[in-house]
Amino acid sequence: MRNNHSPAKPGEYKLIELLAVAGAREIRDGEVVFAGTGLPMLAVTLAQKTTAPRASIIYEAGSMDGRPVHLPSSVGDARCEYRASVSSGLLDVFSQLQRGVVDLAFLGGAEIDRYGNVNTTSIGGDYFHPAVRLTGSGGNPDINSLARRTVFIMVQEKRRFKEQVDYVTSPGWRVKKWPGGEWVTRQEAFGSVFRGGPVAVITSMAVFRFDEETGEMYLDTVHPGVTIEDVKNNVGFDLDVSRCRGETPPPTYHELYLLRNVIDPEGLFLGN
Amino acid sequence: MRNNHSPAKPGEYKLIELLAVAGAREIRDGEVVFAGTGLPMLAVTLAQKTTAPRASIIYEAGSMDGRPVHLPSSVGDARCEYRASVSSGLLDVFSQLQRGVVDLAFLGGAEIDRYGNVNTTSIGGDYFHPAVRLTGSGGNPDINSLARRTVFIMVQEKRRFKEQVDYVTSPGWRVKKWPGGEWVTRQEAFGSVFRGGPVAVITSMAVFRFDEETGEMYLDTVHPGVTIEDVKNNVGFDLDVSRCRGETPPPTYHELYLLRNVIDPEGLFLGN
Amino acid sequence: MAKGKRMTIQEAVQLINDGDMITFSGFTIWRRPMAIVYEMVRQRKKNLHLIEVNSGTHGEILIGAGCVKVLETCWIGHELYGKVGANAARKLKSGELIVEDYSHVHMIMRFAAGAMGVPYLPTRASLGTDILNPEYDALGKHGLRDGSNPRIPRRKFEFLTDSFYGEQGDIIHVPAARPNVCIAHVQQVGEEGTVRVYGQRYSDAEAMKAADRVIVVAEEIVPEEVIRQDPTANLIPHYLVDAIVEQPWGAHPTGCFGYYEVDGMFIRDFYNKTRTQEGFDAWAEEWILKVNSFDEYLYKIGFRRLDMLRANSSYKYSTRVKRGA
Amino acid sequence: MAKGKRMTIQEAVQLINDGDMITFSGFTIWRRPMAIVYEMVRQRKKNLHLIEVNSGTHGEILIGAGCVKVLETCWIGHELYGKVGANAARKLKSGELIVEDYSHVHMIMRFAAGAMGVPYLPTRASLGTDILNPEYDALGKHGLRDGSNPRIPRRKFEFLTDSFYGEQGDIIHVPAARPNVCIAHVQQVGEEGTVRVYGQRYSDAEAMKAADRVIVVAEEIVPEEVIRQDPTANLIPHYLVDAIVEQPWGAHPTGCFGYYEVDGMFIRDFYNKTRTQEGFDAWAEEWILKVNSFDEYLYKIGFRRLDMLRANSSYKYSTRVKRGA
Repeated sequence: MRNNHSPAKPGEYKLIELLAVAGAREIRDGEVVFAGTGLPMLAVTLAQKTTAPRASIIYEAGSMDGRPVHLPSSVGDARCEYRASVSSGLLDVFSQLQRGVVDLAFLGGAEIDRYGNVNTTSIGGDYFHPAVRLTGSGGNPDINSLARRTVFIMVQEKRRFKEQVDYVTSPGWRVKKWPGGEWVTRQEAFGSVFRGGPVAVITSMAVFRFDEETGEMYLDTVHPGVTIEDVKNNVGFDLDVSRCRGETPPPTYHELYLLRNVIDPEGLFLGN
Repeated sequence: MRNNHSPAKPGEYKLIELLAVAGAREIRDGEVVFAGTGLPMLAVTLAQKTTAPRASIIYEAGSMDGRPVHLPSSVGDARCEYRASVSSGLLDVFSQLQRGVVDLAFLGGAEIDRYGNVNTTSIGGDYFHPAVRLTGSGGNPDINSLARRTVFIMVQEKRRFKEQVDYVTSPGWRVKKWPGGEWVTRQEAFGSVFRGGPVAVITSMAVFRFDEETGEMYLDTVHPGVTIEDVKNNVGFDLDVSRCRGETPPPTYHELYLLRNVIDPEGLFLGN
Repeated sequence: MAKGKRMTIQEAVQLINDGDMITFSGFTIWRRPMAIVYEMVRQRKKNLHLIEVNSGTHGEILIGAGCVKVLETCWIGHELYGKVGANAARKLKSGELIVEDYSHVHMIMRFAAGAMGVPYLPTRASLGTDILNPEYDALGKHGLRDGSNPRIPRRKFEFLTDSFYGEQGDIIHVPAARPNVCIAHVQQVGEEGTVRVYGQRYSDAEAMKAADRVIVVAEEIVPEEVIRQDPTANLIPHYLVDAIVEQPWGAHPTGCFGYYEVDGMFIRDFYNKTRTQEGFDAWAEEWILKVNSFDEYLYKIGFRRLDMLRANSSYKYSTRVKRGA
Repeated sequence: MAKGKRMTIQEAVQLINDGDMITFSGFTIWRRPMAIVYEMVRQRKKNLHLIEVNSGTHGEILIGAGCVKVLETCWIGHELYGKVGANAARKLKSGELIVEDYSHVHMIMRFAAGAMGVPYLPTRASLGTDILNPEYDALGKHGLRDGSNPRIPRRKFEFLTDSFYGEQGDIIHVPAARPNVCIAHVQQVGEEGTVRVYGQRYSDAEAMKAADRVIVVAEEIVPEEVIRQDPTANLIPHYLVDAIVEQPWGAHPTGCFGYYEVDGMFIRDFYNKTRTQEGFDAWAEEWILKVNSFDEYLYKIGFRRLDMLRANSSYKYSTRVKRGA
């Protein structure tokens, strides 16, 4: 299994393993990646051990290009700093982000709309009296604003893929320009400092991308065993499926070996 | 000599020793002092070994409350950091200064006017084609702007004590408010963040202070052996001498012992 | 020298006044001053205004206990061990808590502005988000931006454009954070107050420097002459520190680089039990109010569990604690 | 990994283009990248725009050699060993050099802005001084603020007021420093480029982070795996560094914490001999142009003198060098 680069078959891998592999494939060698806890760590570490050995990872608590031997449970974890190039603090890493050092970011979200606007703040009711209050933004909008490309990793549910999210925590390709609130393109909102934006959404069912002209989400690949119809049924807006390229490539045996035996042998995120 | 606290007689001390002692007496125990190279170091170190053991010193290159065993030759010197509380860099110490941490500053100058405006930039000609170009501001105006009290230490010469300095490098009690250039009080220029300003000028002949109402310089004490007339002859503007309190107290034998044998035994600033 | 700074947890908490604006060391569930937080609940602090880059278990405890009126932050939760701040959510919905949302960059820049002694800093982060929506200015909605409290800025944001480089697009000014008190848990403090932090320093320097008063709880108080042997490794000079307290394990259940691991089981238990006010009250009764001191709390946690959390001296984290599923 | 970063001094200097905006590590006469500076003179760089918090002996050499068109800084001199920057003064008066004066805080905030990726930062420093006098905007006077050079801001300052806290008094915005290249001399760099600085770090972090390209000369190139054993002691991550060069004594005659002392005699001699252009030319002929490499320069200085400058390993400075009168 260790050196077998052929694709695994359905049933031989878990969903989370497929997602980690899909995430890893977004990373180009030598890139600086800003990532949060969980799946992004699996994705980046896997990429470093396969196709992107020279990718560096920044964690928002202050570590740069750590080389953990035990998977961190949080970006604040001491494990992040193991053999890091530098370990400092938030002001350092977020200043680097704002300076333009970061190529790619991995982020999560509770809700997303067709333009890639993401909500991690509150759902239902009104903002001051929400039905569900979430954690708040964290670094999600900052990282997504200031990196060159962002990949969101999310659970696929109809209630999460909405025509309009209840609160725009993190900006997509069409946003409101405050304080006026008029809708503008992301390029207009960011002006000269526009660097890019969401390029992919990797979910439990599929991989989505965004039209370069309109900024609208479209279906790129469906995960093995999932149909286009399944996906449409789990999206709350009219989804462009015309460009679907087929199946999301499954993990190889080698990738599964690395994930299970090298990267997360404790089953911290992969489970047992 | 070591424990003899009686005053030394003229001829038993050098001018620079008198200045160091006069400087030391401006420091109150527990204060945070921002000081540059040379005489200020002598003054602060002497104060720490006599009346202000809990005074802390910040050097602008980044060291905080160092306890040098060998006198530094510059604020960038490794000696500054010996047994420091923290050693970091410019952004840290200047941010602390701006935040309001610094009680007292010691600074120098090439020219000064009656309101305590100081020039260390250029003399004669016009600004773009000066007769004499000096080092530029360094941290002088920043430290003087943002500390609660500033003491200037200077050479006394008529050409240096001018009605108006050729270039205001460091702000006194009446300044120009830019970009308009109208003369205002220091209090007006700094508004809510006004913290104080120059409180004393210690020169080779005398100690000067500033009227709290008008901000004008007046003669406080003359050094032993110097007459009021001598001072007036070396000041280029009409000087208020009516409040002169008499002689600058000379060093004690104990202070001289400390300066010569403990603080600067190499004669770095005291000479041999 | 400066012996007066050393005090007990009880004395240190007496330096905190009802109504104070408070910030903390640490990050989410790492290096939070829990010993002080528990004592704040025991001393029944009221109407606190928490301002933090991000919050975590410590914030949830103070909020659940009714000590907090305002929370300004970008995040509250327990990382892997509890996905939202359930006490904050409950009290927001009930109207007992005002939550002001900023983004992570906004908050770190607010603290940097406070530490630098300027009223604001500029940033480009989080344009196009509802964080900037003027309708969602919580302190403004509650009439708290009238200038009567000098620590609450009159606006949530200001929008400008660049005139230096001709850059298009808005610049956001975020107001300085100016807390009364920073409560920090660190690994070491010298007898005079010099602070040393090991591992990631999060936003500790900015938090301590932005605050008017600084209370430092350390795993160890060490000789000042020893901590000064390597001043480049120190974070905060002694003259910025007002009170020092020695309390080993004082950040439990949050983690402390080089000393101990996050106690994930403890935090998950807190999260599961305190999603209702009744649940919180029972939990607080058991773990705070019925426990007279932090030492008693540690005794209740027990040696076996604490020792399992203890960090390996090379790795700087525990290699013995059970993580994962 | 990243082996391509390692190069010779000659190769590193080829990364610097005529007309580039350049900044440096260090402070006045400490930890300046002298080996690179000498080679820049040998390669006859032209029309450089130096932007530094403060300048020193290195700046005087580049200016004396006619490499520099613009100097933006708060200070130039040699500390105890030469009280002004005589080459800068001479070329300012002759009109060959444009000097733009800012204060120390202005300059460090300009670099902080560059490092933080914002076009400006606010400050309150140096109100009421001629530094703010619009008549004394040197780049403006020379027609260089027309926006044609994207690295030169369109204004020297901007004046604003605070709308958050109702603070009276002007706030000054200073424009970000955005150099093409930072040339740094440090004690250690890892094989991949991770930078470690010992002792005071001056404005090194801001200088390196504000620049688009970073050239690092180190006393020692060390194994990346060793430098990563204590990442909290490191200053700059490898991915920000473009070129690394190993050159022991490479900061001579400036000082290098833990390695060697300032060579005050050498600097005083430079100052005394280079107050005229003829004097400078003769000095440069002797110490730069007739010397083919930095190793040859060290040989010319001689072992005895260098060894006297060598730092005591505990004190971090030389206890054998003769200082004082």
